[in-house]
Amino acid sequence: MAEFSTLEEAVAACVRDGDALAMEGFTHLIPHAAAHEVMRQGRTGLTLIRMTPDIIYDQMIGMGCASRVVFSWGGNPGVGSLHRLRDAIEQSWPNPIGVEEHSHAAMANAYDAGAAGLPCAVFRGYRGAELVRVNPNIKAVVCPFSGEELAAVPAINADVAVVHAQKASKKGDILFEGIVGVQKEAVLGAKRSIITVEEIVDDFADSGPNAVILPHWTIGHIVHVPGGAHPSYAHGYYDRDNAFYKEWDAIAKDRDGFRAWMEEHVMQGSAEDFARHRPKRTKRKRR
Amino acid sequence: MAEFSTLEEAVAACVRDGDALAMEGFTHLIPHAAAHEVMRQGRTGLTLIRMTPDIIYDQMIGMGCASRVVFSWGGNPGVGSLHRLRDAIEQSWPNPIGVEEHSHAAMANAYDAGAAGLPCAVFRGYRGAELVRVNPNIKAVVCPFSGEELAAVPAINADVAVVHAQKASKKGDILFEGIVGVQKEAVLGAKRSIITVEEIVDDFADSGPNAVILPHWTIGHIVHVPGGAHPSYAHGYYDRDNAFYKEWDAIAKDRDGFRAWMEEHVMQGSAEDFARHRPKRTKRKRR
Amino acid sequence: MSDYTPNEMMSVTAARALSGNDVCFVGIGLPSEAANLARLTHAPDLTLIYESGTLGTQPKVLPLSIGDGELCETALTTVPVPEMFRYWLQGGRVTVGFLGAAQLDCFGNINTTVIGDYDAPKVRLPGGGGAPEIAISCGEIFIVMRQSKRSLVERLDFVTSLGHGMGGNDRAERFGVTTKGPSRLITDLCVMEPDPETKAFTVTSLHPGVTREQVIENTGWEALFADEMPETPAPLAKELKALRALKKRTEKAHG
Amino acid sequence: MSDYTPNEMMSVTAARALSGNDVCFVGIGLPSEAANLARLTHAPDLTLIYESGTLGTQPKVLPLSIGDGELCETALTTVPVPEMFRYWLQGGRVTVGFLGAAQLDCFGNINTTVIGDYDAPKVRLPGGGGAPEIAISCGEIFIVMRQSKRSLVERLDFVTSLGHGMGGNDRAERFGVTTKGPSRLITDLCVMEPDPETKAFTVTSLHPGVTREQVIENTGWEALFADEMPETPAPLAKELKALRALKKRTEKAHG
Repeated sequence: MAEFSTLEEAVAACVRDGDALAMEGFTHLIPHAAAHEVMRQGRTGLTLIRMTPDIIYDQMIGMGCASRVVFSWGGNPGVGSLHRLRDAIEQSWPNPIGVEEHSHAAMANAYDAGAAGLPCAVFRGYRGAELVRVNPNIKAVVCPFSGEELAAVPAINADVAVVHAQKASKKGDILFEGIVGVQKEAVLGAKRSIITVEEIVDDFADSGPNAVILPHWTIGHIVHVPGGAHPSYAHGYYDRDNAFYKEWDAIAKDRDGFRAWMEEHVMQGSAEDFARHRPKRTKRKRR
Repeated sequence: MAEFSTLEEAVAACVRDGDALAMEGFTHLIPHAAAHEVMRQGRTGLTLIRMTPDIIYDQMIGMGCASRVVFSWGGNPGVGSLHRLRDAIEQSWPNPIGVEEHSHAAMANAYDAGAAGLPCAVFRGYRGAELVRVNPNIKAVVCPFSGEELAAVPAINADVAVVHAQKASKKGDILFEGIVGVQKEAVLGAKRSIITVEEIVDDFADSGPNAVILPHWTIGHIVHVPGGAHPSYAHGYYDRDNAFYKEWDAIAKDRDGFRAWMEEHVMQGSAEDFARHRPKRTKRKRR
Repeated sequence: MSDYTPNEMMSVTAARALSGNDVCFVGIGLPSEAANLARLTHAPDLTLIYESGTLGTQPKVLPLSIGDGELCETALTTVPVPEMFRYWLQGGRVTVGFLGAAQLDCFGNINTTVIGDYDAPKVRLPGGGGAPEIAISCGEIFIVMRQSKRSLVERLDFVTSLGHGMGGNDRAERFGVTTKGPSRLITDLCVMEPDPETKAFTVTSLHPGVTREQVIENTGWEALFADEMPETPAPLAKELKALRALKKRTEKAHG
Repeated sequence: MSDYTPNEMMSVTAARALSGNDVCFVGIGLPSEAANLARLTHAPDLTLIYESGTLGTQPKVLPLSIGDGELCETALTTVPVPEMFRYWLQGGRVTVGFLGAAQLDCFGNINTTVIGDYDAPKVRLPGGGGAPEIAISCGEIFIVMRQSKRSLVERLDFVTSLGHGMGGNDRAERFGVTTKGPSRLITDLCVMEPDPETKAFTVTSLHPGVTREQVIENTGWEALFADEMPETPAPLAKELKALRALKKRTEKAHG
């Protein structure tokens, strides 16, 4: 059942050393504020699950939170490398890191299977792709009707899912809008969940009947963190900070520069710092 | 690619004797006007696929259109039997009819698999259920990770899907709202499709970013038939005619009464007859 | 307050079985009546789900069908039917499945498919609908139905959905189903619960004025009775008032 | 009109490969630039799909990421990512997949995963993302990339996504993949198409001013040339104008 709390409380209650953690948001609604809090609380040994590790996991990996990463595309979109991810894989800095690598289709299906309570996802994929050779979590099943061999991967059921959403109702229901990614699936498939939101409203009366909503009884902790997705974005509230994504390339390039930046901007920071990334006047583009 | 046409043209172009036909709409948005036209054109030997045969297939079966029915719940909701379906199965009137019976979960998953281009659907179902004994299209696959045995059914890929929707844009995109059932899946999984709609609009500018929309390039024929779901309903346009559903019990009870009613109301009718079931003033309850 | 019918007694008793923390997957008819009565009386926070995709619905009148517009208009949100069965039912998020039955056996196995032989049925019933997976995926199952020798039978003509199978741990052992299964049967005469060992339905309370003999006469298997046999608490005036108002609104709405 | 760069030549040529009837699954970077240029010039009805779930999107500026808000705001509709990969890509609804590559071999197999050994890579590249299934599920695949001996290689370090496998009918015979696969490679020097028999990429047109020797020098496999060798039509003024305006708007938008 949904519980409203501070970000410190939510992370302390939900995220434990060694957990499998899925912090999702497909480019949109990435829960950066929550990730900062996980780093400030010094969690280690985490299995970090995310289709696109992006800056959020680049930071966590560089700060030594992760012992393993499960992903399907590990670049800085439109910019280049995730230097901290590369440094961990190529040079084991700051610690060696295990890799479980999939395709997007496999991870999207695996999240779907996790939400659906299935042990595995079955799809047409990986034909002629070499990941099959290096990832033992890619297997096959045969369709009992057509005889076609299909790919199978285990469902994703994280210990904790952390996502950012536009709205929580006072009852604790959550509304997502725009590029909704795999957030709903990540939350439904996880044992525990933290949702940071842009605002808390009375109800969702102005949304359509088929809006993407998670009922309060499927949610763990809810935290009000305006701007909490920055440098990602919240559709209807603020845009993606593409300039920062470009700047990140230089910030993350060398180890010392990265650590200094993190110390100043993250380790000494708080959830409230994110509010400044959100313009005072909410934009309400619908489409 | 979407083509606007009359209902006569659309049915003549798409529905052939012996086709597998999926006329979907889960209680809501059942394409009754289109079914009337199929009966007027005298199609026979059809495999009728629908989770809930409802009045629409009770009529078509009683008029001798069907040689087979694929379904998961064959009653008149809240009222009782579908007398024409029963008469066909129990007494072979007006002709013998083959039955492929599933659970709702199986059919919903099978439509999903059809839309997803998979040969079969895999789910946790049918445990201890006797349909497994009588339906050869229920098989099993084993999860290669957990060893769990899961149920498998063939994907549904109809020759023709026929559904009713609230809106088409002038470009031929289709918008569904409210109880959206399996219509999107039925259309995406079918070779051909006919969509009847309540209205044709310039665009869907007032809908949210995640509205249930089928793009024009996934659609076959579009026909403007106001009221075309009656006695089912179109959310935002008119309510379900529950009184008629109750009356249907008496109409369909005996063969002669049924045939007389059908002759008068369907065989001598036209698509335009449905407009009277739709109130002039559109109601726009959103939720 | 003795001015109530056996059907009202059944609905009120069934409603009381639900709590505000429950997430209930509701079948049409008696289950829908009981679940909505619970929501309108002691359990306003009860979450109701109908298989049409409506989550957290709060209808003002009882729906005639599983997909009346009223269900969608009063729901928190409405999801596609494949999602309903995959993420919500199969996903294990439903605490109570509320089912009716045409035929029921003493282990809570249900038939709503055929009377007679499947391939040449005497009576073709509507079929399973959502029941085969409701029966295995919900935390537990409540069954509500009128009692007679024709409905509570020694042997089903067809097993539409699994209860406790052949009894004991058959449900888990033979079918690998780990949910609790049928845990309560509420009829117009009594309440039955499965014996902890054998899983055979055992009468655990008799409705006011109902005798053991009446139950025996209206049970197709050999009726079992618990050692202690309390009387089922009679409906309260406010429960009857809410139930009757609900039914009146419903009749008016459906013409 | 010779006042254009090799990159502009590449983008315009890639754009021209798309028609208004195409449904194109667009990768970020060069494919996105080419696909949007097509939409802004000769193919206004071209349908663009990005894997973030945005269907029929019409961005005014090029997205930096695959999920910029601009893509959603200008889309016909936006679906969840599992639906995108299941109903839209795997469902076989995409006519053209537009991919880039770090390494490409002569049969159109692509590596975007690692340089060196997978377990101890010299360079860890971003990985496959959507490519392994784009490569097999789209009607055909266009590849756009700058040409060099380091990118067009004799042998891939890792096969991220399938092209024509070992050539010939290997794609269908060994992997059961019935879609057409890579049908066009557009570089800054030329256009290549697979030989109908061997499926090895063969130069079918040279960009204006480019020599065979330049192509040979910048190809890691033994370059093949078709019997007829037309010159790739040069960009039109209106194409260059649209491309430059698009890139200018984009730079301004992304700071």
